[in-house]
Amino acid sequence: MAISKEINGVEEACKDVKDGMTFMLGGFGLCGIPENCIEELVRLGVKDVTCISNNAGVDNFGLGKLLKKSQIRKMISSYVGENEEFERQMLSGELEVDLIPQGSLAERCRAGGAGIPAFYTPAGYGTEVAEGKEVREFNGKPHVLESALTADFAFVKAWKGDASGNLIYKATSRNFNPMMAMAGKITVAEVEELVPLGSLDPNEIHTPGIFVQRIFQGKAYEKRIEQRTVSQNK
Amino acid sequence: MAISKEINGVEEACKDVKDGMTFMLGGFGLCGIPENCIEELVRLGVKDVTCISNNAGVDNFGLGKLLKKSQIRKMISSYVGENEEFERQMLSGELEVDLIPQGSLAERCRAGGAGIPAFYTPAGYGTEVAEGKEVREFNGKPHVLESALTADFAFVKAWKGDASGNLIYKATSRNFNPMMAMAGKITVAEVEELVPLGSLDPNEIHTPGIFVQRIFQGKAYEKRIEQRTVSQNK
Amino acid sequence: MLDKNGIARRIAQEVQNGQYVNLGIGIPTLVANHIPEGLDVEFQSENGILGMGPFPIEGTEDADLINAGKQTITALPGAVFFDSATSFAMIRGQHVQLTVLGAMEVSANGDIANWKIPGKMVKGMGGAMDLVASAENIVVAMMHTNRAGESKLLSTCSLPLTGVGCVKRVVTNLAVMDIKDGAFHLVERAPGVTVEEIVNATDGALILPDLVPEMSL
Amino acid sequence: MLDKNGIARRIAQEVQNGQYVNLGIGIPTLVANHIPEGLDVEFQSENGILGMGPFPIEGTEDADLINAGKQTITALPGAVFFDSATSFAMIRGQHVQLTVLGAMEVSANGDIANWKIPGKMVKGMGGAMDLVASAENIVVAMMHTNRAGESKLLSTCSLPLTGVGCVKRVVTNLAVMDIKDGAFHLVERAPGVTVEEIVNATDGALILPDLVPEMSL
Repeated sequence: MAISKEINGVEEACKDVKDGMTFMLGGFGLCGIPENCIEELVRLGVKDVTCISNNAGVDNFGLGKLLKKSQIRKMISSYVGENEEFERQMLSGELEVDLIPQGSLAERCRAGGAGIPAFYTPAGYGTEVAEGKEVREFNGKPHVLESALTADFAFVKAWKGDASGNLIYKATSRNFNPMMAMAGKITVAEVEELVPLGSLDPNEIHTPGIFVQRIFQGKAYEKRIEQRTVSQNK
Repeated sequence: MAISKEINGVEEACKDVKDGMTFMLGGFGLCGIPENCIEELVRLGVKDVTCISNNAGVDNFGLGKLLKKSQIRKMISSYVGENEEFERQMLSGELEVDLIPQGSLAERCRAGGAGIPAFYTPAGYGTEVAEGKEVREFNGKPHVLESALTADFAFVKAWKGDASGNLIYKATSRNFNPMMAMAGKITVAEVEELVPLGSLDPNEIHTPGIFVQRIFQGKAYEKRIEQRTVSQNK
Repeated sequence: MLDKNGIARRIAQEVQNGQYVNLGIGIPTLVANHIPEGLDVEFQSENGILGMGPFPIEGTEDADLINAGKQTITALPGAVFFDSATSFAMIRGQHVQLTVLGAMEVSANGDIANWKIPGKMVKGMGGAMDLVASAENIVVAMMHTNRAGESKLLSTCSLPLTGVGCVKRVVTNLAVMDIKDGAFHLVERAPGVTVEEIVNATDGALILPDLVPEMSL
Repeated sequence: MLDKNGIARRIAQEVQNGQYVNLGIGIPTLVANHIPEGLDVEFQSENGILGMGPFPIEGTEDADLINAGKQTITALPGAVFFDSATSFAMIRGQHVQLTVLGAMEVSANGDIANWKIPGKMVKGMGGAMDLVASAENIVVAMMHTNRAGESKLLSTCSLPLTGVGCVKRVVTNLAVMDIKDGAFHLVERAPGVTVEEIVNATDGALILPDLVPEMSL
């Protein structure tokens, strides 16, 4: 009875991506990024794409790989401070960049998935982020009108998933993945572990399968750590 | 290190409720309602209150008890079809009623908790619900501007909780509880089981404790069923 | 002429493989009983479940597990529970592909009224206004006439609206009708029902094709 | 004069029992090390954790468990993980009671600039614009002057703003300043620092009280 979204692997997941499309990619820094899908997008050489992602990877990993091959025309992000190639392309004008507050980015993705075309937020009022946007006062405080974001494809990474597309994320690798899963016209979920239908507790699912169109078990996760910080053993 | 919200019981939880306040109450029908808090509000006799709740209980249970004692001045709900006393008070003008679409109600509570003062939704366009509200077209479709809801007290009911106020709901008793927990100036959570700090998996929590100001283990849950429907044993 | 179960059986034919479906209270709820074996369909109930199963075996009812009609239900393998905001994100965001609901009146331009009779009955709209404002594919399940014998398919609704220009198809005890260009278009007639009976029971503009096939159920 | 750890130690005195606190990258992160024993405080990191603990013991780092500075961290008992929309619901909805963040410039009317140097450096604002637009209680942690020796406490910010009129208190290596009525108000001076040094290092309007106590650390 359940609707199956299970596909053979990353090649089938990305088979119909096209030049010029808009992609959402989950993750915060390198935490919770769809590593397999990014590799495949690099391999396919799809170009002129717009990427909506909180960060832009590092120079040689994550979205940095797409940047290095100049596949990205425009980035919509909140923080891109870990990537020299990014900075170079941006300052030289090769790369179009739309920087938006992190909370507005998260909420705009959720809004896109939830059928809410626009909402008001105090974030960015009085800054260049609000330029050209409607400002309205609520409770004596100015707010900026922000619009929903959607994407042709959303690529998300989860810890566990089932054939129905139900997803569970681990720790802080959840971050932007659930909202982007909601906002993709086609949402591709790669998971560390694809478990049998019925083995996930329906109380514990973070992303209901209705938001996911394709799911597969990813391979060879590197899960790189950007800032390895440790305490002294007491 | 964790901030404790644990209190002695329902009397302490409701000690500072006052006439004329606005309350949010979780639940859908009689499923997931804060039974202990409702009983205490009846006992305290607090009056002229505004209640934001998807439903209004039944004649002799849930919010129906507050209605019967005429403690409620105004109801903000989406569906009130199970309550004759409600209908009588409404048609006679004793009770002020604001009926709003269920999805708008849920989203308005979430918005109240999330610092979003207003958002656009297609629900209710062209109906009396949209009268006096701003209408704007997005993507060629008219949308209505809806505002955030907040409350002096939000009363929610969860399955399990810890002293930090972290909550887990069971099955469809979740419903409006998480959004109302976000939107209460003081949020009171009653739980079936108060478990030791650290025993809830941080991946599985539905309501983070930051939204909860008071928590206690409730007593003697009736959990009435409104429509007991069964299949034939095969 | 169809009974309520017949209407539900006909509507079940509208359901396509791979669809997420929201069924309203009343006749729509019965649709779940008529989905053909082998069709992969998941039922969403707006109070917070996807993957809704049949009513529970007696003695296993769970007060915490109900549908939007407040009936005790079960959850199928692959089911998921969520809060009301997420539920309406699914609905408003058009992730639910088919909505079936009842109506008191439907107009020839697709308006629907089903939540209020001024001065007489006010139950509230529940999730209906969100559903009809959002769904791409809305099928109304209802009797063709009310208890007084008056048509419920009108040129203009007389009751307060639930949504405007949203209904695409109506399935009644007498007929299947599509709504487009401000008129009802007769698509099928119920077994044993004549086109004349349908014409007589329909108040709004009605377009008749040359041939009106009988439903195959 | 304070070093970075000294600034963090002074800011730790601002933290009150029962508060949820968001600490930015840099000096603010160090504040966590100076919270007095017995104070019940929970740290929120906007990438999705409440109840953040110290860095992990070597060998137990988890790539899936980081803070907003992308550092490996731990979770304390009672911790909870959540998505970015929920995280900023906490921030925007003013459930986080204290925000500590760094700045490149602060103005006498409470404006803050910390995300961009046009033509030179653009890292992005991350969550800072949401934090400063929402928090009731914002403390800026920074050095009083930049590397060129120029004051970072100005009458007007020269860099693109992160937020307007939002900063209430600034703690630097030289002083604690409150911002109100369009001026900096000197509250405390760092150990061994004279009022004259603070006056010389401050560009924006500065109000001096009769007595300026030295910080007690």
